[in-house]
Amino acid sequence: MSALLELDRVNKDYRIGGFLDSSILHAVKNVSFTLSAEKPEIFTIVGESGSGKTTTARMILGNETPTSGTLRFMGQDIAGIRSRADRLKFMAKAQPIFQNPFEAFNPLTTLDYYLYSTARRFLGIKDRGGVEAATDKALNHVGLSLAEVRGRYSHELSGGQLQRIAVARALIPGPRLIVADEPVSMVDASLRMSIVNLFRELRDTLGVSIIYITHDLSTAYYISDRVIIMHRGDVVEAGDAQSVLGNPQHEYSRALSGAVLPPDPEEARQIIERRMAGAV
Amino acid sequence: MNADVLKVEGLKAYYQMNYFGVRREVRAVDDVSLTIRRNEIYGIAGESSSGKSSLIKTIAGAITPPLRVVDGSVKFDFDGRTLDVYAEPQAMKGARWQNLSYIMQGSMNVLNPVRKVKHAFHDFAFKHMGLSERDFWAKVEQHLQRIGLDPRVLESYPHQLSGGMRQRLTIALATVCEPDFIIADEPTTALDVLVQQDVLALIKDVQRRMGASIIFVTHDMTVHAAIADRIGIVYAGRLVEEGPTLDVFRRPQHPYTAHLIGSLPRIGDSRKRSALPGKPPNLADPPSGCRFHPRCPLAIDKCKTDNPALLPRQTGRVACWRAGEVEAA
Amino acid sequence: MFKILRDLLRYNIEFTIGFVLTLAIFLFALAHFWAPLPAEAIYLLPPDMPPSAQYWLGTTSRGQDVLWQMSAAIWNTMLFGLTVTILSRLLAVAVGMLSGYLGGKWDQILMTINDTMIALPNIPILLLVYFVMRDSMSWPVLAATAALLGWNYDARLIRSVTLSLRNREFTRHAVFAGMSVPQILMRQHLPYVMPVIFFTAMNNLIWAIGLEVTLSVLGFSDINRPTIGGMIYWANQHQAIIAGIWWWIAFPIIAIVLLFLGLFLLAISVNEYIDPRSRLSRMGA
Amino acid sequence: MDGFPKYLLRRLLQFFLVIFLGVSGTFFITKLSPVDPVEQSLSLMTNFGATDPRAVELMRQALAELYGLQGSIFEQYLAFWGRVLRGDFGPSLSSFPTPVMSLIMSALPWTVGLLTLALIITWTLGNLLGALAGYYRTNTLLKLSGAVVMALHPVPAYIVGLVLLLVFGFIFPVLPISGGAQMNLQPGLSLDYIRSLIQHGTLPALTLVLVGIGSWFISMRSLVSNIVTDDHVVYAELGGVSSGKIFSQYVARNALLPQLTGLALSLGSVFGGAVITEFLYNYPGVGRLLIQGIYRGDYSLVLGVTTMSIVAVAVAVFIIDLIYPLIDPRVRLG
Amino acid sequence: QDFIAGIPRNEALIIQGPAAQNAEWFNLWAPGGGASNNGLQQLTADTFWFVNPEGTGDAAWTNALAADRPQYNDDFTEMTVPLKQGIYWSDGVEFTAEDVVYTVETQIANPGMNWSAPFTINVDSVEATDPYTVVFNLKEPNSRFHTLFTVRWNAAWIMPKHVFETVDDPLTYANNPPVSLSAYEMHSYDSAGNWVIWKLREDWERTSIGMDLESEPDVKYVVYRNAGNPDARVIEQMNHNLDVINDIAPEGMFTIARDAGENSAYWFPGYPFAHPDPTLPSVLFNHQNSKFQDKDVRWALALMIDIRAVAMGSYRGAANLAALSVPPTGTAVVDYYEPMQEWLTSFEIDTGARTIAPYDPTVAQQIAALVKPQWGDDIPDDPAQLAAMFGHGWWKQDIEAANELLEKAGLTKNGNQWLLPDGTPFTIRLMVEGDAIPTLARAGTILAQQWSMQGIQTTVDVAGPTNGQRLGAGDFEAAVYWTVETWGGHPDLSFFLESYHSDFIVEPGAVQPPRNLQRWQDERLDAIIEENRTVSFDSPEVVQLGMDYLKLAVEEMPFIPLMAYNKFAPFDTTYWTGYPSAENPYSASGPFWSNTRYMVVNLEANPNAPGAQAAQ
Ligand SMILES: Nc1ncnc2c1ncn2[C@@H]1O[C@H](COP(=O)(O)OP(=O)(O)OP(=O)(O)O)[C@@H](O)[C@H]1O
Ligand SMILES: Nc1ncnc2c1ncn2[C@@H]1O[C@H](COP(=O)(O)OP(=O)(O)OP(=O)(O)O)[C@@H](O)[C@H]1O
Ligand SMILES: [Mg+2]
Ligand SMILES: [Mg+2]
Ligand code: NI
Repeated sequence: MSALLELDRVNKDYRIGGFLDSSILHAVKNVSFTLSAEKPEIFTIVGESGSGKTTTARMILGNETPTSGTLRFMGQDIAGIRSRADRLKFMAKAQPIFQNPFEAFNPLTTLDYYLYSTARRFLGIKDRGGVEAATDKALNHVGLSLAEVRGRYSHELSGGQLQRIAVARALIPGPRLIVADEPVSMVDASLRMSIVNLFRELRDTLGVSIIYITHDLSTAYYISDRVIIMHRGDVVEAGDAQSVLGNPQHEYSRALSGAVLPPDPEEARQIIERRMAGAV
Repeated sequence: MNADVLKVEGLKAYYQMNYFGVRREVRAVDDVSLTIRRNEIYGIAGESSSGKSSLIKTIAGAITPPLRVVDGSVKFDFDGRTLDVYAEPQAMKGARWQNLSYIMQGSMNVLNPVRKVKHAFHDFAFKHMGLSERDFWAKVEQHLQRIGLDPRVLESYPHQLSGGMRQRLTIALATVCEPDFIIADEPTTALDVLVQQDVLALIKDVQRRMGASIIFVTHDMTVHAAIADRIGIVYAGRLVEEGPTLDVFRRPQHPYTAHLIGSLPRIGDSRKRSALPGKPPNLADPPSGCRFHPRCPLAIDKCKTDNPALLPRQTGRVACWRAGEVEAA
Repeated sequence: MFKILRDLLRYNIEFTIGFVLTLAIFLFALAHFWAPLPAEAIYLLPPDMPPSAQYWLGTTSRGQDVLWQMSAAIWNTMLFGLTVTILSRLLAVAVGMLSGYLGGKWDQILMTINDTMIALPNIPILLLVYFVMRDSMSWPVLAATAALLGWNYDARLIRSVTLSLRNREFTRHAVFAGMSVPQILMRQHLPYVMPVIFFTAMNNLIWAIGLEVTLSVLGFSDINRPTIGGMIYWANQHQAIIAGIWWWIAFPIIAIVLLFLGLFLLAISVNEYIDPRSRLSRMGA
Repeated sequence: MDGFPKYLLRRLLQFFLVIFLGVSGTFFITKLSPVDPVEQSLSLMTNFGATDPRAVELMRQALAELYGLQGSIFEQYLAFWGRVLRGDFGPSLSSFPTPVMSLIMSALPWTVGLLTLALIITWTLGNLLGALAGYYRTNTLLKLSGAVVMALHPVPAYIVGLVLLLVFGFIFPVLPISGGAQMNLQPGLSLDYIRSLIQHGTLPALTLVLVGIGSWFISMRSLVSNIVTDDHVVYAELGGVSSGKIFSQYVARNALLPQLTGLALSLGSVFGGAVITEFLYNYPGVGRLLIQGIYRGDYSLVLGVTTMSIVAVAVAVFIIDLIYPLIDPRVRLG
Repeated sequence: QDFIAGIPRNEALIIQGPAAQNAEWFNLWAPGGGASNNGLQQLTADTFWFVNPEGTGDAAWTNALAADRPQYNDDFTEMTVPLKQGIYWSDGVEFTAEDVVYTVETQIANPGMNWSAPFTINVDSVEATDPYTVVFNLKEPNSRFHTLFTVRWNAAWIMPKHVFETVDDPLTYANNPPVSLSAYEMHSYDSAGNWVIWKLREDWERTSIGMDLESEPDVKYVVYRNAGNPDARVIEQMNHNLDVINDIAPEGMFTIARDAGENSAYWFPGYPFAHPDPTLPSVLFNHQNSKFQDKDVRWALALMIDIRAVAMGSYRGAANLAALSVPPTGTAVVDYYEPMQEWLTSFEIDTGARTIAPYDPTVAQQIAALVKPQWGDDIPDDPAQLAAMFGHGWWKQDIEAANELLEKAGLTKNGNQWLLPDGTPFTIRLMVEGDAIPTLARAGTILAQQWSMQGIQTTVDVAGPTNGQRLGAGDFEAAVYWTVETWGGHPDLSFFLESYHSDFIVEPGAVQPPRNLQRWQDERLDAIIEENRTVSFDSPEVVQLGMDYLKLAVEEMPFIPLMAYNKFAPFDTTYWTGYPSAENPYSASGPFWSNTRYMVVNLEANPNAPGAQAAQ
């Protein structure tokens, strides 16, 4: 079995503080996991704020180099990608989706520019017609069409639409992996579902693997194949979604899933009441 | 003493833009009426961009151009004193923090980044408390401790604190004067679940102890489920449903509410949930009739032309021609 | 473009005033091409005439019509000032944006050069360059030299804007959309840098005009070319202020002030127009 | 080594590099200049007197030897650094053999005193007015004073100075218009002397203030108008914090921080003197010295002054970079 | 409050001085750039003889330290100087021949000192045959050796042996405070270089200038102050804070005359006010530039000039025109200008098409007519008086003749553009100094305009501080500058002419010794110079040789003489009266000139001065 993505004891340290009070922060500690190339899956990373999720994602995308350990994407060491050509080759296969759809598009640039640019650069299409066809095809995957997007600016569309355009853009080069860092935290429940459902569809129809980063355990449970739970840089628990989230073992995982508010007023209220009695 | 602290009547607040020849009017708050009782937590839910923040800003009197109140009134009743937010700006100014405090959306960024946290407390609260410096700080420290913050945070700069701590601090800041009314916009969004729970517990606790009323906004239905006594559902600038939390969750009357509740996933249940079809309405050019009709599975012809009024129903109110015909999914 | 201009004129009073002022002065300066006498001609009119119906702004002690002198002087000075401003903006933008975006080694190298330029005292360097160049010190060369000295602080400002843009999500998104560095800088970041450019351009223009005047006052100017500094130089040579020939100096200064106010109003209103923050808030999301 | 020491080392390296490049650049420009100090001295000596051509040639040789200007440009360059590192700029060529350092040292107090004072006043006033105008946008008085400042901004320093000279020296002759202090007054801490210093400094300082205030005003105003829409300001307004307090503690204070860098830079450039103002008011400062040096081809002097100025600016930037994190808690060194 | 702390205003004469860069430096014999022009050389230094640049005949000559005129042996290899007795340094030491010997020997021993080079070249030995006699043995014959010790502007000043003897290196010795050999000594100075105050010596009678005075000078203090830019100077004088201005623009002078006329004095009591320096602003042609090698071209350029416009533009008409190549001042007027009028009037040139007599003796009247509307009564009608004010005459503008001359020289006209024989356009870059000599820059722009209008495109090039350098190195095409300076008070032209010898002309690019900046070379000129060397300074032949030179210069037009360098130097009479004037030219007026000392000791306190009564 060949690996699509392989993390081998990856560490990332940051130096923080200023003048006199500098110290080392271990943002990611010894993280290892492997995504298979044969079987696309939705691989979810959950964990509290500051637990190293984003840092891990950034290392996978090659935006950050690990302090130690290796990350391999389709057999290639990600940290070793230097030249622009190699980088482009890598980016064609691994694409990100960002947290805040409004932030991910420059408000002063038309949305189609991102799509065209991607098509031109990664597919090497030169003529306008080809570019538009490729773009339209990708947009169709996410339930949109070029006609709806052409010439428009980010503030003219809803967050959900924007997020779908972002996904469509990521799909254009035909990636094997999409890294989505909290793609739904800013949107309402209904939109959240539409995006998450889209991921599912991508996995099933296009065979794209997805690394889904979130602190929303309910959606994680809803779509994940596998889950890892991070806590202060460590992976405290890993496994298939049903068992990890449904029946957490590690103390922290339990706390986390215990804190998930259920969409039911009576249950939720009880949790809060308990909390009030306990901690506060 | 009046049982209602807040009375909002026929409130219309539009973003009116007339810039470089482009005229736009975004009807973010369109004819909203509601009342809030003493000692009650009222949650407002709705789609992204449906006008929740605009509504709450308008209620707080925190509007800046281009947002403008076009019609309607917002009246508070503090200790029998009626205060019209837009008719009496001066009195309103005096009541701030004394009777009414506000937790803004994105409260991580509301503290002055270059001053220590303690100055914010002094600036906002000192003059309302009528205490000596010493007693004031004693009171503040006591308050911080009660909500689980080390008084040493007063000596920190905002950026030295984590997001959760800053969120708590703004809650502390908003509650230290023990106001009658607290307005909060997305007080827990972007916090991780553990912290979120803490904060919610804190809000509930504070409210209960002070007997204050709270109106708050979030798109996260589980948060409403956890602390709201009543919730109002906003769709496209309008209040479409309102009622006790439990009733709304269990027996939503409006198809949009029903969908909202129905789409919530839950651990241990991975049945497929569908998203709302269609596009969110454009508030600059909202659909005619019932604004939800283009996306509504139950829409009938009447919905396209006639705007349903928000009418009392059982325990709450709902604005739908086919109210009651929805089944909670 | 034309529509934007029309809208700006119609809906923004500041822009309108600025536009009218600038345009008026521009047309006035342009008029020197149709002047009745060549701008360099001297002693063809009676000297020292106060403003009158015949000579609206009076005549100089050199027998020139102040009106037409000014017209040519403003033209030449603006040409100089704008050349300096545009060249130095190009430098500042290029260095500031590259430095901020590329970071690391590049940033260090560029900022070291930048700081060196900041530390160089302008006037002595210019005078020395003037000496070195002698006859070949034409105004474009002087403008180029001034531009070389006048971009550095602004490059720092631009760098700090770019630095903050570098970590914005849309920048990372652009990278993954395969955009090249020039594409990202020009299309994604430049609009945000624009307000800084506009603003510093104003100050730079004034600085350049001031430099021209300073050099002239110190006796370093091409006296064959009428400029604002040149007018002051000659007025000075004729002790015009003491001798009571105030119109020789007062009118050019008033013109410069008006021009500046016009440009300033233009800059702030155009700034508002292109500043994404204010435009978005005005246009609505 | 890493963290702060590493940062410090890197910054220090840059600091020295800046000085090295700046001074070297100036050195070579001066060497390219056609003004030859020997010829300048020679023409001073022969202008009105003996001009026997043979004698002139002899004098030329003697002076060249005296001034130590022999050797290749590179040798001179090395010798120059050798001296500078010992804190010595060598003898002045136009005031041979007086050391350049002592010429600078006698001019420096004047310039630094005048300019520092003027700069601080300018900076304070410009920022205050700019901040007020940015915050209270509708106040008529502020609009008016803003208009005055803006109208003054493009007026060349020379004109402002000349007008002041005319008004306060001639039309209402209340202030001295030339020099640094009253003639024949013993320098010292006496009341008379200090009063005289103030009287003589008033017009030059006023010129500098009037000319300089505009750019601070503009930049402060724009900084403030950006900050007033920041969340923390809006929040303080909603919190009923008094508008005076918001202005001073929430708006002006935050906007001032970036202006500090500008202040530091300007403080550094104080060492270069204010050429036009000193020239106009005959103020015995570094600017005047520098211009004289340039005119007379006294490159030792020119290099001395520019080196001082370059070092001062570099030091100022260095210091502000180091202490900025202390002033602005948001910034961390990395 | 006193204007000057602790010094009564009515005892002090305030003179415009330069800013001293190196204020602590008082060594007049080393190139220290100190306060030498701030009174040091004017008021404390002394040497053998003085020539009053304004004087004529014997009256122009003063024996200062020397008891008599210079005495040469027959072949001019030895000069004997008898010294006055009873002269003392301000520290009480007597001045003797030993000081002179020391001065010469020390400077020879220290190359780099100000007069070291000329001493080294000329002096074989110097001895004091007795305390009051010095004998110079020269290395080769030199009939003008004494001029080294003859002050026009300055000269070799005598060093105080007893002071310098004790120092290690006379080149690096600051000589602060200086001992004085003249009537004033240092009182105080500004270390910032803005002023120096000198006070009258107690023993002022024991100086060469003092012993000739009938009574104690009224001026007790002389203040040299740097009074700022020209506008400030005018203001300061009108505020009575500056008695003597050295030089301002004509307009500044007119302003003073207009606003403060009742308490100021000038060289002429009214227009044209100015004092002519014995220097001669001219248009210099670089003779090493092929454009200007043909005298017809030079003459053509001269004939294209309308000198009236030049006079109006540069000096507002207040110019003293010069058709001859010596400044029309002092004795040159009686020795050269007046006698040569006839020759000038009959002088003819061949334009190639015809001969013309270009001289126009009525130019003074024409200029007078131009300025009469403005100055009215100031302008006399008497031609002799007009000649004193505006000069004698100049070349009449004659475009036609100029064109003929250019054609004769092989140039052709294409439209309104002259082409050189090689077909390229005839253009001129006319270099001016600019700021320091503003009137010449003004003249330059008018000349440029006139030539340009006639089809020779001329641009003015402001050289600023590089002017001297560029003139010296021949790095110019044409320039407006003074290339001729004279004693003013003596007809001998060796002052500048000596260096015009072709022996001294250097290759293009190399530095030409001062004076012959145009690098004019002519065998006839060399002959005149060589002959002049052999006749004695005071011989009547000197004038004859001078005229030969002047005629040659007219014929060749190696440079176009324009006018005297007129200086506008107004005096404030509030405190002092009796300033030198055209009526009573007992001294030159430039306060930088050493002759100023004669003015200082001769001024009288104005009895009507504020505070004067109280003091009495
Ligand atoms: N560039 C950096 N420099 C220093 N510290 C950093 C940097 N980036 C991240 N960190 C720190 O590393 C830790 C892990 O951060 P990371 O962003 O990976 O967390 P996260 O799990 O994504 O949190 P969140 O849910 O808040 O997004 C945090 O403590 C963060 O402050
Ligand atoms: N400053 C503004 N100018 C113009 N339109 C605005 C502005 N702010 C908000 N809007 C528009 O008003 C409508 C309501 O926005 P509002 O922020 O109230 O929504 P919300 O329900 O709070 O959404 P979210 O859940 O995303 O916070 C939206 O269509 C939005 O685009
Ligand atoms: Mg993250
Ligand atoms: Mg909101
Ligand atoms: Ni959330």
